[in-house]
Amino acid sequence: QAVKEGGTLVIGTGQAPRHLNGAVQSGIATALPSTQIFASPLRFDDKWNAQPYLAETWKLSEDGKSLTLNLRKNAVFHDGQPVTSADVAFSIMAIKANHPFSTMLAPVEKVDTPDAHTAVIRMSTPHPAIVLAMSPALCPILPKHIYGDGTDLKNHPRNSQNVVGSGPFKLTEFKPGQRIVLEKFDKFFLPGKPHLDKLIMTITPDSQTLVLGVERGDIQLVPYVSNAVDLKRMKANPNLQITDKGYEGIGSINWLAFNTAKKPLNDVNVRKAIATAIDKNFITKALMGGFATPADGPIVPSSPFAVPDVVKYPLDLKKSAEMLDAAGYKMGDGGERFKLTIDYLPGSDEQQKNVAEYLRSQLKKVGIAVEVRASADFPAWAKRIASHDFDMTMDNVFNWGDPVIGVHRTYLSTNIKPIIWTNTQSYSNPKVDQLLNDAGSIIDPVKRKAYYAAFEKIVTDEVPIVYINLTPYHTVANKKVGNVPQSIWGPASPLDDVFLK
Amino acid sequence: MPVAPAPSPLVEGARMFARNPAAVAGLVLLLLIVVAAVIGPMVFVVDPFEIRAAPLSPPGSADAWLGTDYLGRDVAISLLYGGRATLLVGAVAALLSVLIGVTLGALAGYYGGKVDATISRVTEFFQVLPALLFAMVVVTLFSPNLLTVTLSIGLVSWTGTARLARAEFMKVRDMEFVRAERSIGAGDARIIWKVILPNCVAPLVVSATLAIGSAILFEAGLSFLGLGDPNLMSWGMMIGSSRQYVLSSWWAVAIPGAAIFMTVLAVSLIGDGLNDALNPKLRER
Amino acid sequence: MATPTDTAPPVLLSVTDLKVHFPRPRSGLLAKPEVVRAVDGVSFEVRRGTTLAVVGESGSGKTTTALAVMRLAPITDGSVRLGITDLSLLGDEAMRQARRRVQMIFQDPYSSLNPRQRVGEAVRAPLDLMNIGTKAERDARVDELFAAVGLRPEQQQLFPHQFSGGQRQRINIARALATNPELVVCDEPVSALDIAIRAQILNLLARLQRELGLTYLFISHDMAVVEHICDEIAVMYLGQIVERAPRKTFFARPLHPYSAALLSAVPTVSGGRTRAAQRIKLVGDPPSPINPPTGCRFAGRCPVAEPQCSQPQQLREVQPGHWVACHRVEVVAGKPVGPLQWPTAA
Amino acid sequence: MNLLRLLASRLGQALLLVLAVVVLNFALVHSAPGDPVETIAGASGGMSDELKAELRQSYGLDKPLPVQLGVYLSRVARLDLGYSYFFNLPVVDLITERIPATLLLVLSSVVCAFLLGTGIGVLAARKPNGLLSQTITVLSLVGFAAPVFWTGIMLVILFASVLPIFPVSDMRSIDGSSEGIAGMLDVAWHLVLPTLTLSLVYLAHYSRLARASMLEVMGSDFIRTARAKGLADRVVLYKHALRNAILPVVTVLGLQFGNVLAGAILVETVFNWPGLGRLAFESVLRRDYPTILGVLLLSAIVVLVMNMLTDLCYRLVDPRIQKR
Amino acid sequence: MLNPSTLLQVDDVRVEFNTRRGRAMVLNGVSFEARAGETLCIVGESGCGKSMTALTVLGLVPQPPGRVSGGRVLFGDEDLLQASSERLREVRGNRISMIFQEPMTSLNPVFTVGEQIAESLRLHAGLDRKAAHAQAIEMLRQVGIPAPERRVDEYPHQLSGGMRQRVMIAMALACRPDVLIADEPTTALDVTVQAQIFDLLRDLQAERGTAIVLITHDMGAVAEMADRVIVMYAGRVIEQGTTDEVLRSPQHPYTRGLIACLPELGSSQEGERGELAEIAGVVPSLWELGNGCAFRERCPNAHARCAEEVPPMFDAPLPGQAGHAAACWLLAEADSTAREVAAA
Ligand SMILES: Nc1ncnc2c1ncn2[C@@H]1O[C@H](COP(=O)(O)OP(=O)(O)OP(=O)(O)O)[C@@H](O)[C@H]1O
Ligand SMILES: Nc1ncnc2c1ncn2[C@@H]1O[C@H](COP(=O)(O)OP(=O)(O)OP(=O)(O)O)[C@@H](O)[C@H]1O
Ligand SMILES: [Mg+2]
Ligand SMILES: [Mg+2]
Repeated sequence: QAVKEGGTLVIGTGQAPRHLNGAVQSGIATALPSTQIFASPLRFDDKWNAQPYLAETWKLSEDGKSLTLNLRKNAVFHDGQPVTSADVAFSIMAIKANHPFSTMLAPVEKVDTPDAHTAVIRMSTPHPAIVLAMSPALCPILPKHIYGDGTDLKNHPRNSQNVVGSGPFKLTEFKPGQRIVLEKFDKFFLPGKPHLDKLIMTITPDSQTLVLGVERGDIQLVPYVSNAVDLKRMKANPNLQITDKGYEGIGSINWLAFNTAKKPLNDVNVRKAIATAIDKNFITKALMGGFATPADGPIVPSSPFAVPDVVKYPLDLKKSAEMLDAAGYKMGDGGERFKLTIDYLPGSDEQQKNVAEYLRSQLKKVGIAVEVRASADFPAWAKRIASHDFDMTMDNVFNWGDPVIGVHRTYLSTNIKPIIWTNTQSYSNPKVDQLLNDAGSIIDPVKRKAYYAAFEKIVTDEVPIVYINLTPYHTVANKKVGNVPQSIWGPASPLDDVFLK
Repeated sequence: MPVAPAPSPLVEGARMFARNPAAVAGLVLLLLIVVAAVIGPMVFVVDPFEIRAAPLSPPGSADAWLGTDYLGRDVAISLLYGGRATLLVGAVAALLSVLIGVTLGALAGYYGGKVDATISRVTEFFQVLPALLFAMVVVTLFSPNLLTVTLSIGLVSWTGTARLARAEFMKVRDMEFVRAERSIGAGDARIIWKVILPNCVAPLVVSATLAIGSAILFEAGLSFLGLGDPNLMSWGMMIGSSRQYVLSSWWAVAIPGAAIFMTVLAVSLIGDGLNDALNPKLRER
Repeated sequence: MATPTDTAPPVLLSVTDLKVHFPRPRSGLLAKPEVVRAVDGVSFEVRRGTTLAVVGESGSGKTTTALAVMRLAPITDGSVRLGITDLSLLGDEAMRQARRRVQMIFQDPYSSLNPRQRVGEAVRAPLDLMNIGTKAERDARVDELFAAVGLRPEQQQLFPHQFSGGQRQRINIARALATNPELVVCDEPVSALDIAIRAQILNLLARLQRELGLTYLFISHDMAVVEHICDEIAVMYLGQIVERAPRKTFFARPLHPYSAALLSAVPTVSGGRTRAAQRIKLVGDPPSPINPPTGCRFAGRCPVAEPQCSQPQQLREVQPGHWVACHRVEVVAGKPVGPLQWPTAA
Repeated sequence: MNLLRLLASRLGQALLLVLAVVVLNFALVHSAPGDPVETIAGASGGMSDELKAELRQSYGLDKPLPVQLGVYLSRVARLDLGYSYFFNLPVVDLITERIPATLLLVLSSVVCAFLLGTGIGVLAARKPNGLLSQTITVLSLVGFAAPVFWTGIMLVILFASVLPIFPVSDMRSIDGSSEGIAGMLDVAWHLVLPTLTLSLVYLAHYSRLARASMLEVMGSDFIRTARAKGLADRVVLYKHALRNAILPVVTVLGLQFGNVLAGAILVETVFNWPGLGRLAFESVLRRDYPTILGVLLLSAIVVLVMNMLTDLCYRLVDPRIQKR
Repeated sequence: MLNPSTLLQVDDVRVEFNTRRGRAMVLNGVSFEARAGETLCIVGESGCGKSMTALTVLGLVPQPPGRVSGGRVLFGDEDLLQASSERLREVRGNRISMIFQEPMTSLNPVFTVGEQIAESLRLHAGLDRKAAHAQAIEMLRQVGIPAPERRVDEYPHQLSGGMRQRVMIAMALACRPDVLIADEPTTALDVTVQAQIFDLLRDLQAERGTAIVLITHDMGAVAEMADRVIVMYAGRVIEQGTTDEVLRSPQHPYTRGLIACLPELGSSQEGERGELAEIAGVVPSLWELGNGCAFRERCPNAHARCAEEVPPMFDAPLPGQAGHAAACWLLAEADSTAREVAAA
């Protein structure tokens, strides 16, 4: 199909980015615009293969402790300054210092710049995730002459105003919480790209508005749609195309986490009994309209490290009840064994609240009285979880490509911290710590996979977390949109290939 | 001259009220709603949050005659249970706002001068704050539950009543029978509560009735924004949570909305009726 | 009777240099405060068993004087003595006790009764509030009062709106008499009533005074009514008394120009057009009590004003019991002569 | 001269009120459980303790409360409302950017409601027992009883799918970079439904009030005087009665401005209108304290200004007021 | 009976009010005439229908609940009750104008007094804005308001009660009406101001020959102002005649009682103070008038016939009092005896 040049693509999103600098801010809200504005050393195709981007070639040393990037000579920032290895070095060290994913570049010690177009990343230990960490969403290259002025990078005024990168689009307008307008950067280093003249990201917290906008054709592309009702509706629309490709990278799992430090959830048999009482099929089919698929392990199936051989808990209420009896929690008066609370991340009802409520009615069947504790807003929830003041909580956590970045944090006993999205389950198993640390310090993917297989077996057996389902993220696009992003990072990667028919 | 049996003003008012078909209709409607909200949950002892049928079944389905919402919760059952919370919050918040309003208004109107100036400033202050926004802040800051929601509604909506009470008290305060009462040695408390208040009761009752309507709307607004008590089914919450799916299930929004509408309408009709019935000017006709 | 002789009854109420000033709410933070001098230095005495009438134009401070006597308006300065008690000095509780000795009848029969209170209750309330007698005694007293003012006992159960204006005024009177007061302050008790009813109430008041030995401070702007009922009269103008005299003396020959003008302005059935043609013509309206002139307050409208009238005028006794605040009143051969003579044909 | 002095004193009072609003809100926000740093930490996917402490320090949240208040007040006095925790942009900028949208919505609704409401009310008062009058009584009850957000949603349903002639979201077309007349028309087009929704409530209110007030005025002595002069009914109605009848409506208008602003939050949420209400709502959810405080402060100021304006209007309509 | 100078003749006018309590007969056949240059006074107790009579003449009875159910109001030879509303408006404020009781509330608070006077001048005299304004100043001067050039632009609240009533008079007289109806124009005012207003009315009448219908309940005012009087009771005229006739030799027991119960000025000079005469009882409710004389319950001389039939007007049995008549059955006997005497 012939690529057509020009046109304005309107992207609808429900999440408002704080600012546009992905080097200091994680999350898909920022990644979406940030990856358009900033280029990164590498990018990925839809099969986890690294591709040249700012770096024409790259090389990971045999010992896995250094990565050499050979940069393009023709790359310039939006303000006309050339992109040099100094910028790369500055950016990588800035990300190490400021990005919330502390494990991502933890082993990086320094970045050598033998010449203007060569950057060598030096690490203390072999770091398997280093190549993936060069992705657009994780490693935006910032112009040192702008961001290196000594101002605290997290609060840098240029994070939201007059943002300068070297990506395919440059910023023309950023109305916080409303819209972001990007224009084609005509000196973009990849010849002939991007195809679009203009990108508009319109931010509307109301999903109904997005749906309407897409249906009317005002909006041509909506990423990260997970709501079954909306998906069903849009799927039926002949003018729209819908795909679930492009979300392998972030690898989002919707799960039920236990506070294993608290009675009775410190008893693995209780946790197993609860897992046995949950009907994942009902959740994915009935609650999520069949768009979601059940999740069984800590690593998403689309990841190269996923293994199918994990401990599973098929629904069996009778068995569950027997397990609880065996664990010493006999049915008391009024058919109640004990009480638990469940929290959930506010904001995405279908994935979180509904499941929590389902669990309440489901667990009642085996004699567990569950109180759903709602949090008015994210901070309220975050506070409860971070301070480990919960029994169970629904949560939604991303793999972020490599397990080192997104998986380890949840299970390492060294990561039991008063911070959300750490090991707030207080799960502690020296064996697991060992396995993860080993897997995180070697490069060989085959060996790593073996370590992870063992790890997965253990954690699914000890159930600090019941994996419920994979978040059914979809990209909805108008049929007029060509080359809907399908790489592992999906929409959180440069849209320089996208065009309008 | 034969002496007519003394009809108390209350009886007279009731008679006037009964003669107003719209008001009576409102009363009947409200009674029906209240009875449904009180008795309903006693008859159908279920969990309103429970998923009972396929999500998004339209009204008239076999399992759920008012349909189900996006989760498969029965709209009819939610409606029954939701009425409780909505009416409760409405009534208590209105009571609270009337209590605050009447007390402050009475003191300001009766004492005048510095007391009045101070209370008027406070009233003005609360008037200047956008009520809903302020309530939103209070509710989020102190976690949304029945108590905070009710308190915050009461706290932000008393100013109207206070102004009314103040004006009425000022009017009545200068009437000669109040002076007469003082001339026979009555104290301030007696004059305020036993003499003036009964004479301002008509407009205050009307305003209290309307306050219930406003409080219900207010609660609905907060719930709609997701700031109601999430563990309590209420009409506003039904609307708020189903809003995302309104294009696929209009009934899950339209029906609770209609319930709110009917309730507030009933309350306003009653308020209107009371206004006519308690207004001596109209009664003479 | 009105001349102070040894046989004259003792003074019951004595008001000395009474002032009642109302601060007006400031129109803004920066505006200077204004004061309404509603009553500005008023002195008079009422003897036991007699009636002192206070007349004057609307806004001249009659009601305020009455209220001050009742301690219902704040007394800025001066004293109000009832017998030997100085009411202006009493504390709250003592005042409550003293209230049984002074009672008031209000002007508007429609607004002076609590519409939500049965009239029997209204009459009983003073007894209840001041803890007078036992319950049975109170009931009996209410019955007695109803009979005294010419109402039937079963009417106690009715609400005020079921009565006519005259009947309501009777109820007001009954309430005022409940505690057996010595002094009854009547603030225009008949001006809201129709002529036919007015006579009933005036007769009732006169009868009660005769029978109970009441003392009245009777406020009115109707000269004919005043002449009918009073023993002494005081004429107020803009917060001050301009003339005070026994009834007969005053109506025979008012001395102050304002009194004369006031009297001449009253239309009478017998006087008809002739009287109208002879009246003293005044121009203009009374000035505001907010910033009254320093001198004679009537000077602005007085037909016989002269430059000296801008000096403050003292109320002086020009003949026994006859006081007037006009320097132009002269005493000729022991007889006072006012600057304005009216009626020309006495 | 009198007017000037009055204005000055009103201004003084208003300043005091604003100060009170600032202090109360500040105290309220800071007495609540929950920490903005937690939010930022959460939104950025977790954060170490040191980072949080650093952040607290950089926002001055580590200082004692009175110091924070003092700092805040002195900054407010310099029109500096601090930085939004969430967007990390000056709150003043965030707010000023949203003001026009909200003012547009609120003013257009109030003006519509006021003009239409009084118009209808007056028509109804001409025949207090006529059909129109009865209809208005009913309609005003309906308008009062229908939750504003519900009306909005119903309109969205209607105009989104059944009758797609008006846009149901946002203030401008998404790709509409159109300027000038076309841009204004675009905005006007988007304004229709939100205005309709918001004004319905107040329309109900004002028409009812206007009708009642008109009926009352029509029974007053001076109307009889005007009639006795031989004036035509039209003149009596529109010249003599209306000017007097409009006074209570104007009073209520001024008093209710806070409510209108609150109503705007709901309507802005329903119609995704990029105004202050939405900003407020989102800031509340994000615990973006500086922004919340800023919006509250600004709303208070807007309400005060509107009160003063209505007061001024009142003065224009009612000559008696000048005396006080 | 029709006098050549008669301007306005009210003939057997009936007004009823339909209220929840039932039908109230507010006016039960009221007749009188107003003559050029003459003052007619209407007296009676509160609620007897004085104001309603005035409003009926101008077609201003509030409808509903009121209804004019019969009679004629002849202005010239035109029946105003039958006239179109356009015609009525031409007459109102122009040929017949009216002053109301409450000067405080009868002026529109939001317009300057000048505007309120000028308005009728523009309407009826066809003056333009400037001329009307000038004429308004002139009118204010004529009613004795000092500094009319300044006052003309003031608002009612800036004027005292007396001044407002003067403005009302200026407004009413602006178009030089043939008939001026003044409904208790001075009850709200002080006597000294009342005297000024009466003087003003008299002067203006003398100057213009206007017919004045003065409604009052003050007998003194009647004596001072009226040429002729009608006395009303419960919606009916019960006595009429010249002022002298009615005041000196009242024929109806009610009129007699009314005059007797007045405290009169000068009583102090006449020795001991006596009791005032009283009229017992109260005015009957207009809803329960029934048949018969409305005054019978309070009448000292009532007899059987009074309860059965409404008495018509009988001429007073006094020599030389042709127009003097009263509605009392007592007069019927006198009437018949007189006729018998005459016949004999
Ligand atoms: N509470 C008050 N505050 C301020 N001014 C007052 C107050 N009470 C009375 N006044 C003023 O004091 C003056 C005297 O009033 P007062 O009522 O005593 O007059 P009055 O002679 O009784 O008049 P009227 O004949 O109309 O009853 C008036 O100008 C009045 O406006
Ligand atoms: N709107 C109305 N509804 C019912 N009855 C009315 C209405 N208006 C007047 N009336 C009755 O009509 C009767 C005559 O009233 P009108 O005003 O003519 O009395 P009036 O003689 O002028 O009395 P006043 O001396 O008090 O002015 C009264 O008894 C009154 O009750
Ligand atoms: Mg008085
Ligand atoms: Mg009248």
